Amino acid sequence: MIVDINSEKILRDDGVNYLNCDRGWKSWAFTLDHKRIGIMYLAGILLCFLLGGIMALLIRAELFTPGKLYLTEDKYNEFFTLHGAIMTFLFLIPSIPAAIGNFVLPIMVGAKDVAFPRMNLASFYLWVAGAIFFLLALGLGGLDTGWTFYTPYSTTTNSTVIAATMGVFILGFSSIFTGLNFIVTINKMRPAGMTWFRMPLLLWSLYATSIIQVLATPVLGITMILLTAEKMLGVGIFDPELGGDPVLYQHFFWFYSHPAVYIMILPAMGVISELMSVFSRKPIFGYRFIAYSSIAIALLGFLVWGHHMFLSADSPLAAVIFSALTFSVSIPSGIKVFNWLATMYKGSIRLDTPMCYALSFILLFGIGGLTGLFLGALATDVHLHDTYFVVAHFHYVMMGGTLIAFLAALHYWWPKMFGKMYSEKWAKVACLLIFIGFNWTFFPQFLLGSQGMPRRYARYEAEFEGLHRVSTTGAMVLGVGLGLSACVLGHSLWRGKRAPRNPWGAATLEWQTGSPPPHHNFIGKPVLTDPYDYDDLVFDEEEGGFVRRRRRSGSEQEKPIKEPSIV
Amino acid sequence: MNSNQNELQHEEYDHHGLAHVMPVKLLVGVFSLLIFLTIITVLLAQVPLGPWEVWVSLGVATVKATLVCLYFMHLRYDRTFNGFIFLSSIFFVALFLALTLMDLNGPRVPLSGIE
Amino acid sequence: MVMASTTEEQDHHGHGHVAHHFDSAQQQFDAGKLGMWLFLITEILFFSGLFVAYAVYRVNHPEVFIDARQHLNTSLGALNTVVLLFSSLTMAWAVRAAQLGQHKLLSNLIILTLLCASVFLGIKSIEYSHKWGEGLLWAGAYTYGSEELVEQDKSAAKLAATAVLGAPAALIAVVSGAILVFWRKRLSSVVRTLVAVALGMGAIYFVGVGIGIIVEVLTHSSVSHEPGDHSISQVAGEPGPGVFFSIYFTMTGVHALHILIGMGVMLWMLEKSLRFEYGPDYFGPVDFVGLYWHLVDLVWIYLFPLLYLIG
Amino acid sequence: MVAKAASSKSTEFGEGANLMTFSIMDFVIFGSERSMFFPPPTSSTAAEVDSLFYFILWVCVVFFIVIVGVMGYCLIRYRERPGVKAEPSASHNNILEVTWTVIPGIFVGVIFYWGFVTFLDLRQSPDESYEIQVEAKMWNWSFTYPNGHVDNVLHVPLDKPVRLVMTSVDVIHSLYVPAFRVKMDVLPGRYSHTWFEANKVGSYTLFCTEYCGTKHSEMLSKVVVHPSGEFETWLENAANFLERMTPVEAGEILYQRRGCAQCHSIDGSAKVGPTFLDAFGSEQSLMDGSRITVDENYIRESILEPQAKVRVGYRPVMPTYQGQLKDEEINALIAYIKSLSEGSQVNP
Repeated sequence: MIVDINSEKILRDDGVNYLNCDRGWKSWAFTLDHKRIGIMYLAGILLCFLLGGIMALLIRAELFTPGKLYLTEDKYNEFFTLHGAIMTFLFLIPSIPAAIGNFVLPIMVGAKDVAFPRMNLASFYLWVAGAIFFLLALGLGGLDTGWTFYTPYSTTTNSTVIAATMGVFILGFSSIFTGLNFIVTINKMRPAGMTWFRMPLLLWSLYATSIIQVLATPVLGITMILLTAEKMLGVGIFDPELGGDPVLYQHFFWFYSHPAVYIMILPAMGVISELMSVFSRKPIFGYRFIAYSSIAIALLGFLVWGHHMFLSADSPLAAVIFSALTFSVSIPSGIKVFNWLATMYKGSIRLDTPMCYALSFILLFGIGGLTGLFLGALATDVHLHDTYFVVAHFHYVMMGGTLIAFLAALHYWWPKMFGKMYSEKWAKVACLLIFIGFNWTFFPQFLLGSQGMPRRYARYEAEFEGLHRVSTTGAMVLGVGLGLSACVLGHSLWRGKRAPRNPWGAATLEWQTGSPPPHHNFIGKPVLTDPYDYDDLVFDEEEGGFVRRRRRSGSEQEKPIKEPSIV
Repeated sequence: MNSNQNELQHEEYDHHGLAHVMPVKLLVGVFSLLIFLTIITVLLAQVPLGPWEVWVSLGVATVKATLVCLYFMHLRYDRTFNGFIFLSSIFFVALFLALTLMDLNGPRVPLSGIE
Repeated sequence: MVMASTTEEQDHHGHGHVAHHFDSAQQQFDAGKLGMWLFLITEILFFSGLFVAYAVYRVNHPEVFIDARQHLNTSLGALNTVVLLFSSLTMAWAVRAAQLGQHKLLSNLIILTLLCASVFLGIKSIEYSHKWGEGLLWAGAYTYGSEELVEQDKSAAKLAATAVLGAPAALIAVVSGAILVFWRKRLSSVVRTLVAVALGMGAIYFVGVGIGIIVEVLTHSSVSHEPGDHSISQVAGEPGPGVFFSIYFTMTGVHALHILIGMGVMLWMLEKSLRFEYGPDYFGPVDFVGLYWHLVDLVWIYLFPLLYLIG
Repeated sequence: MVAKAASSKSTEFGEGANLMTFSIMDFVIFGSERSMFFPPPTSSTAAEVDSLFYFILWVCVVFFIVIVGVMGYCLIRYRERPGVKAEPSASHNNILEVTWTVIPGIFVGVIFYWGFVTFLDLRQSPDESYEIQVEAKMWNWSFTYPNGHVDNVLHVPLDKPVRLVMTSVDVIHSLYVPAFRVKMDVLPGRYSHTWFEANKVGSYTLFCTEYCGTKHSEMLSKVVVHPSGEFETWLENAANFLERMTPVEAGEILYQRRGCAQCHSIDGSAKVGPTFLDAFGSEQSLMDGSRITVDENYIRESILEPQAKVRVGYRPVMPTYQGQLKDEEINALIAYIKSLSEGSQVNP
């Protein structure tokens, strides 16, 4: 190995990176740089998260009392509809893949960019267009169909369904473009040395996610087209009045929307796999099993959509088959959890903020996954279907899972994205608040559900008041926690101290380049190493972060070298 | 399936530059075969085959589709992975179709039959 | 637009046609090809929704399909199949021409493909306008068999529909014709050819319409129904022929839309090929557009028997 | 531990507190009559559903404790300490992988099988079931009994299997009786079925659980379980109320039973539809600008073809009652509405 002095100089002296390499709004609006697109995505989805979150708080506030507090029933229905639609289509689905993944994936495979940079930018602008349609739906009298747009209600209600369905259609393309880009990038742009089984597990999970995005999303597209045609022309395919079948719509919708749940959770699992290993200073346990389980979840995820219709159609046979398939998905998820725990064994566990989030992910996702068993089992589902039990379950999976993992990823790659360190102390406080507030909000909802409180109710029976109040109070705590973490991260942008290249001592490629990285990601070529081998990474005071030690045979004392170096 | 390895295997075979070149004879041959099959299906449609009709005409269609894929779309000479993802998409369509049908031929009643 | 993005950007400091983030032309070509195939499977799943809808209604109400099918004109369908297959041949040949750098041949083959597409749409328009006249429309607008439809306003309606559907083609033909007549001198040879091709497409669309009308007249007997037969009229709330025509129109409509998109992309490609941009070391776009075009053909290969033959 | 967090915090809320503290106790003694999870089981199938629920619950609790335990142990035992590096250990172990694939596999297998067997009981109604027709519309239920009596409350006999044949006239609804652990979607254009056998006299809430628009959360009704013997007599009286009562009384009952009350107030407050108070004889302007006086004919027409003459300021959302109300029933309603207007004397 030769240390490449020049590249080192460049990186030490001029602080040129993708953020400051060129200026002006044009350099962002027309950028083809995956990092900048990722950052724009990040800003966008955070705004949408804020919007959806505010709606959530308004909903919880209304539910503080059984009767009317301040929202009419129609307004309440619009709020929970848009809360669901915005959180699902504008936040959760693009959250980790499009924002974090876009930034990290090409650097992780040591590429200069994704395979199709223009398509990547197009994906972002399609996302913006979709968001605008949603805002239109919100502005033009509001949407009150529930995020599932079930027919025939959605075809009869005189609210702005068409704007929303068009928005969903466009967002579908945005999602497809991202997935397509990732598959091609991972397939064709890895450096020769990086075989499939030397990829970081995040890449495996993003690959699995992309498969779902490419295979399932088009069906959502045609569904939305048919729904629009239904509303505008009366193409009676879903409308019983014209001899159509509303349950067929549910099949179409869930053929996408159930796999979509895995679009949301798989990348989260990928992130956790990375963090558990890095912060335990241990190679990830059962690499192949975690990798395969990602693919297994992606494929099995296509077979279970029917469990949203256990009570819709009259065919018990179908229900039984779908129930069996549903349980089959729980196994690979379990495998992942156990492997993560095994990774901690005999490690040297450092509780930095990302790790705190990762651990709360395991707990919350654990609860979310386990409560799925109640809903997968036919007999109990009959009682729990469409009650608050379901609400609690999917919030534990989607929010306790995806959102928490998203926050973990954000705190983990934040120094890489912006070159700034945030305040560990306050970030941890926020993490704790979020964890407490989350359980405080959603655990009571399991009880509400099993006691028979139906979902999507603007008014409710007095008997449920106690638990609803507990839940609402928790929601406020949760809100405060999220607000705090936003402040912590925001504050770091101008007050935070300069981030080293490798603050966590991680071994994946993105930590070999500067924080923030240069325009073309690497100066010179990155050194391919085992993504989970931490032996040679030592903390370097002068650098303020970890650096790779040169491997030496024999007792000759070891001298740390700075990456990147050319092999 | 590291792409770099596959390239080498694909280099032999009458590759011209980046990909395989189809001889004109083959193209025209495939085309005339397709036309022939089209005529066959139209004729078969006149013959009453009862329940088999669907399967016969879909069968012929599948043969045509295969020809188009293998030759017009170069799948026969293309990277196996491309063919694989194409087939997998067919598999998922079949899945979609099968499970939906299984659930949806339950009993129906016209609205008029309610009172 | 998807096409545009699957063909890699010419990077300023990149060399020739290889974008800066690719190591080699081969890597770039393979990436593009894989991307295109992935896009094709999204197309397949997009159409799959319609096929599933078809299957569900066919299984649950075979009788409806058997009656309704009588109203589709098999000969027109078969004719269109042949046209489309031929356009696939020219497209596949075009790819070869690009690979071998036969620039003239390439441009001519693309033009031929475009003309076929135009004919296809012309013939389709006759099918549509016939259905329109008979009131054989999707469930919401299905009026077939109701007495107030008299023969002459039927034919009037058909004429009107034909005119409406043909208007865009006519407009294109007239405009491009005018441009050729008045600004001929000012146009570069490439643009001139493009405009000429547009004129040709506009014109040949009506050849398609003509053929369609002739076939329609000749085979009218094969459409076995006398006006006002109620065997297949719509009853509210019951799956009637309306649903069949809903499926017919969505399926063929979405397919026709793909043809239009394909034509647009091919014009863009023609412009490049007229500038001799494609050759042995760079023919990705031609190959990818070809794949797309063949997929549109594949869909039709299944639509034809499902809609026109079975029943 | 989460539940505790919630409960300790919940003390400032009266009901919340009791409920949650009870709950913590019950958490230890699952399945007691007063469970933190369920309303008391009051149907023949409910107990079975509950025991499956508790079985799954125990499985979850055990697995969760294992996860938390292992995590906690590692966090304490292997936390980062200066000078202590991660000890090298195997990075994979197939026996272990197989174990934690197979063991959960067995558990979910059992859960699936149990759920599936019980589900078949929930779906298969006994042949000798007493059949009641259910019709759902935005936003009320109507139950039609074998003798033609229509009611908006579901009355059922004790210890007798009751089969519901359900359909909807507009959008998808779903019938849910928590006390019976019974739920089934109610679809337009087709019939769906469910059944139950109530084994405890009383009155239980019935919900709509498929989102169906504005008043979805008010689309509630009751299930009244009559002691055996009393049901028939109730049905007898309920059916011939028209004969037994004055038109006004009968009209009031119809107003309650047939869902008028959902949208038309009798206290002058405007709901989805106009109020009945002082409606009769009043001058009203319609959507088309014309004005009419509310008289017998207008009321009758509005019941049979609601869309024909819609008053200004109201959406044309009322479903028709054509063929659902007998003439004498309509007359009774008219008489009732009359009685709600000052100075309008009721003619027999």
